[in-house]
Amino acid sequence: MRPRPRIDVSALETMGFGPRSTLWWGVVSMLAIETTMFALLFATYYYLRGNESIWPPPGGNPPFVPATLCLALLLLSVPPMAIMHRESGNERNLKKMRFWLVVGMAIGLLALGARAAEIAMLPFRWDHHAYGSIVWVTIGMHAIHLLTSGGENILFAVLLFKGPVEDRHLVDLRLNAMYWFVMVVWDVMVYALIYLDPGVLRS
Amino acid sequence: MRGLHSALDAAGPQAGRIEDLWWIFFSVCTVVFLLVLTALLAAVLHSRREKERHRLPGPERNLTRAVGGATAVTVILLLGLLIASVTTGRAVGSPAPSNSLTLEVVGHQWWWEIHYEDPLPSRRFTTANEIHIPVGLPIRIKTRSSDVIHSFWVPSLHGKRDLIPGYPTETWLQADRPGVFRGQCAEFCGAQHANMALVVVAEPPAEFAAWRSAQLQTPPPPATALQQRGQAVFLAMPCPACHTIAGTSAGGRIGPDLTHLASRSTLAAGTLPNTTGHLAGWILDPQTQKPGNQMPAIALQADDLQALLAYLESLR
Amino acid sequence: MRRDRFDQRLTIVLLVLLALAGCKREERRFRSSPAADARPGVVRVGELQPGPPTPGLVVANPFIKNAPAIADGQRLYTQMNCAGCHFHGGGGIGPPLMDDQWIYGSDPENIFSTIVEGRPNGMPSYRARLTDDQVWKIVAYVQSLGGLPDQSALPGRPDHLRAKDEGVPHYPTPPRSAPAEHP
Amino acid sequence: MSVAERYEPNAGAEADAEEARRLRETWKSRSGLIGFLTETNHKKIAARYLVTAFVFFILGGLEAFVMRLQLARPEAHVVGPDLYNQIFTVHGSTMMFLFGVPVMEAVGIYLVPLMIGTRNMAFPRLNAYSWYVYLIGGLLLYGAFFLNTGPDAGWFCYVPLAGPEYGPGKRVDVWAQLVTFTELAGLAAAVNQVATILKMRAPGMSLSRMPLFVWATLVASVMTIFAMPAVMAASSLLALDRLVATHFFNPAEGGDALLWQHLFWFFGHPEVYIIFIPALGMVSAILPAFTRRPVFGYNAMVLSIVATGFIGFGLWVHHMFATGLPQLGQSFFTAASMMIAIPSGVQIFCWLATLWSGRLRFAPPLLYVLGFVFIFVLGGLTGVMVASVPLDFQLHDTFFVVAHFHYVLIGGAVFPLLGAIYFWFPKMTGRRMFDRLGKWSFWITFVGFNLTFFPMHQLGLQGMPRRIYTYRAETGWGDLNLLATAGAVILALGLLLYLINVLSSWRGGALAGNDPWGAEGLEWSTTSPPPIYNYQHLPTVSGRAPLWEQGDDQPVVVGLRTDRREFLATRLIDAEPDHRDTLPDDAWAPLATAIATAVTFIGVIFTPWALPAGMILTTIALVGWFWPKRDRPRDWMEEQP
Repeated sequence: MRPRPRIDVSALETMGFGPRSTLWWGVVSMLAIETTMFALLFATYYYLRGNESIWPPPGGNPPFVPATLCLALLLLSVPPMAIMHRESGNERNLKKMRFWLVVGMAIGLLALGARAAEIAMLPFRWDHHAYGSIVWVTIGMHAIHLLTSGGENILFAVLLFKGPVEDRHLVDLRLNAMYWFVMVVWDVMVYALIYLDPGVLRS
Repeated sequence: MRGLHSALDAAGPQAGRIEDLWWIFFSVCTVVFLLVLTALLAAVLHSRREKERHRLPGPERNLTRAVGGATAVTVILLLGLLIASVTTGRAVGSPAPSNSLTLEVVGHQWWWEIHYEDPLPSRRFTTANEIHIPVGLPIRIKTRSSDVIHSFWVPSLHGKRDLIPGYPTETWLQADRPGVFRGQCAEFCGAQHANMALVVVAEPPAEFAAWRSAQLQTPPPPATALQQRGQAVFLAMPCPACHTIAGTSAGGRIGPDLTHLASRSTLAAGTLPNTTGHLAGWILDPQTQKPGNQMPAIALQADDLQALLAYLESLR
Repeated sequence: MRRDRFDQRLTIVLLVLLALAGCKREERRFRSSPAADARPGVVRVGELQPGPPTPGLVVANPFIKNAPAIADGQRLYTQMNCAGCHFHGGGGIGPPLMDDQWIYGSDPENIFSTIVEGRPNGMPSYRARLTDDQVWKIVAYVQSLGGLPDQSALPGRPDHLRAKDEGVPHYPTPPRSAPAEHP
Repeated sequence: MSVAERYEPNAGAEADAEEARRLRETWKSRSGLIGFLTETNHKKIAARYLVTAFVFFILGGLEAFVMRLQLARPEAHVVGPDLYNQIFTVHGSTMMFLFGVPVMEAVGIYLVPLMIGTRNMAFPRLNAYSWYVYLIGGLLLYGAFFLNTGPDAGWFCYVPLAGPEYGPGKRVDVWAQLVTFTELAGLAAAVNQVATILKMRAPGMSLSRMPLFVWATLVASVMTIFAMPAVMAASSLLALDRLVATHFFNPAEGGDALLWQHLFWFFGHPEVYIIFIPALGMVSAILPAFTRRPVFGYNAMVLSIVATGFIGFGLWVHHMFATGLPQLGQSFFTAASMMIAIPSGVQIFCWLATLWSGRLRFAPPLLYVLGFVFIFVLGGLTGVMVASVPLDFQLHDTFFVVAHFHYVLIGGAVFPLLGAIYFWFPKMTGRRMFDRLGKWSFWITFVGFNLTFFPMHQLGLQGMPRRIYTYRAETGWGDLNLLATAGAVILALGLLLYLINVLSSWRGGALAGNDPWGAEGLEWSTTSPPPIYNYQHLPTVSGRAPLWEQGDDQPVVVGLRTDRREFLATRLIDAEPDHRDTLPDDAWAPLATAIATAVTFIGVIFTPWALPAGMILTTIALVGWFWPKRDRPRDWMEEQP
């Protein structure tokens, strides 16, 4: 009988960046889940807000300064991470990647500190009123993500310096950068929600 | 479909509108169901039996037309049902007429507190688990809950309305014929959700007026010596902490108002018929009749119990 | 071989213990428990006494660590307006119930008789208003305020509760909840 | 890059045998207990998922049976209110969280890689993790239930009844964490499916050639990703309210009791579609083999599946009509709820057209499909009724609704599922089930089901509310309830026969061969049961019915390395070969991470400190999970100047 024709894929490369890789789709789905989570928290915030004439309730507003500082630092950390991302793509210049990753990582840790200060300075507790509850949960959830992706940055820095660095790790590295960018976007939203709330701005 | 509390045994305009809508939906859906079954049967019979191999059909215009047509019909039917539903919805959701009698229903675990409202404070009164309404008069019902979510539902008069803490709402209903209509809590509210019923007695205006004035009376002081002793027992026992009897020092607001206990047909929110025997059993051991309810068991001597029963049964 | 059987037995025993633990906390006791009907007679409220010390009567609270009973106690605490004087354990007109200072003793039977008999300077007697069963439930709740029973049996907060620590402004709340305490 | 297609002389039998041996070496899991605990092959994981789900199905069924016994007569004393409330809560939670969703995931996890012609799921370790987490969630619920700590506030756990004041003890906390566990597992599985379906299809299997079951799984997974966060948020907020005294649902401090219902039903309604969209996919996968033709109207089917997925998010408020929301909003949700009948209708019509123009073979799987059409259409019509606001005022929270959703979920999901198990049983075990027994069990199940649940429609109209542990004789509900209980006995008998059939044919069934039904799907081209690596040479596809359309000249894929777990990643739309990538080996990490997760979520019931502790544990486990393994030849760190 005539032999089955064969498609030989042995010549294909062993790595695909971005939407080409399965991992990218996994991470994007995870980010979609977390974004939905934040969206639901925001919906909850406005639902509770709709029930109240006084909002936020008397007794102090969330601390403006550390929150703004945190956001600023996060925004500042975007360019280094972006450069790192580009380098990991085409150039693959390990030295530059190390440098920019460390820079971004350092700024991120500062942002983490600012976030910690913000939480410490909240003038109300989660069990004072529903407003306190939702603010604590929203900020807390973002703090957890900041912690996680910051931690991943450290791990990848170690990896870049210690090696071995393989194709697959570059995919992971780029995806972690993407996680970082989205995490910054979340903070923009959280900031807008809690600190640009008309009630907060008025007082 | 007859029944103590059947949604298809409407006794008033609200339930009536819903029942009409039901029959519209019911007939349409039945026809659709039969059509689909016929199609299924036809398809099974039509399909050929012979053991052929599979085939890969080309374009199938007739089938496409059939499916498209069926879909179009579905859309039209749904549109019709939607219109019918929304129309009924508006009618049922209309605000209560101005001439209506207002009463407030408060849900408790697991009984109903009912306040008859009136501009004149002297004409307001409170009862429990039994609502009397005049036939032909719209009744405005304000609902609220004192603990968890309950749902006020008297199928023969109207659909249900949830009693949600922090969400006082109101609805209205009306009975067009006299009768006794049973209702029951329709939202799961804890251990005794099953035994949280109420009775609505629709009676001619004259009878209602009589009942109402009776409810407004403070009961006469106990006549016989036995009843007097019963009252003493009632006041000495923990009863007054939770129950009110007008004209006495008993002013508890935690349990049902007992001022006219004997005039009601049931005990413990429709759990038991209101007879001497059941009343005695209820007082001595409420947790067997209705496990988990908030009425504590009261230990009484036999003669004290007899006196107490005599007193309570005098509260008409 | 024997070891396996030993393990089996051990597992069974552990499971039973677990089950008991679970039951004790979760059991819904609808009938009044016999122990709860034992009203302590003479209850010592102080240490001072002539002669050699004699052991006081000790009655264990049948409802300690029983979550539903504590919840009932909490409800009765509100219904009997204990909060009117003691607030939510913080004290105010009446002495606080959260701390470890007990004028008339902190043992269950002391609290029990305090509720039943009443005390001078304002604590009324609830003898005629509550059954013993109910009093024991309140005792269980009051003890829980002092953190006496297993915390895992406690509700996080009642729905009408104001904030845990005080001095912060609140929304206007329904009348049934008491004003906040100011330390 | 473009791929050279070339004809070459057949490599020869012994070369093929050698290749197969090497593949087995690379893909086989370790032996013994270690092998069991480090397993990551999708077929093994799916088998565990299936068994676990059906065990929970049996438990949930037993609970249902106790409830039927209790309700058979008025004022019966089989169980008391406290136990009854636990039982119906655990029954609901089991069927929704521990059976309905997981069992559909299980079938998907088993079939999707076979149907799209690849070797394993995209994230094998995540796959194992989700099973562990799901199992732990189930054990938590039943462990608690047997310790008299079973949740007792209903599977919907409405606050304030489920709140800290009216839900004392740990019962509701257990429920909240059960939800967290199962949703975590569900989300993990969904992410896995999305990546697998989008990137690992056989060359030539463009989106327009994807089997309908794969489409259904994809849509259900995407729905999961956007629906399940809602219930995770809800259950977390509830746990916070109960454990650290937040005020989300406490009206006195600005909280809101209705917020819970919005969050819960925003998940709760899509949940139903997440359960039965895969079931509809199963129907579409079963039909061709027994009508000997592809399903009519592929495009229409795909469109309606996708449409259902979208509309499914627009209906949640129809669970809340009785709360007295504004008129206009209600009308909108009525419209949406009725609109969703259209895509379902289209699919029904397409199946009818398929039957009409097919050549039927009355094997049990087809019987289950026909039974499904009967029951599901009836359930759908009662669904249109409860979607109407005024009717819902009467029907909501009555036995009418109980009847409705059992018709939809058992008719719409369980019947296709039983048919699907029957259909793919030969592929999974290599043996066929016994057809005579299969037909008996189908008819008994079908009769028993309708006998059990049809009377409930009338009970609801006669005013019998849901979730009552007893009722008075004078209500006149006794006889119909007795009838329903009798039906339940028959239903149980039918399902028992099915179980017997599975177990006996597992050992003694006739050998099946690759394609016992003469079906068209790719999965039937490999051996039954499939080798651990699924296909020695990854297949390629040139149509929607590969085995019917493709001849011997259909190319296969060669050139994947056999010394490590390499797979072929293809392009999103047209599934052209894109690059080779490598799957991780079996590992302890999933188990370790699952245990860390369990410590966290069960611990927080008793102390908030479990949260940081658990987070640290989880971090450690995750580091182990992603620890770089030096098995790649190319480490270009050295290549740097």
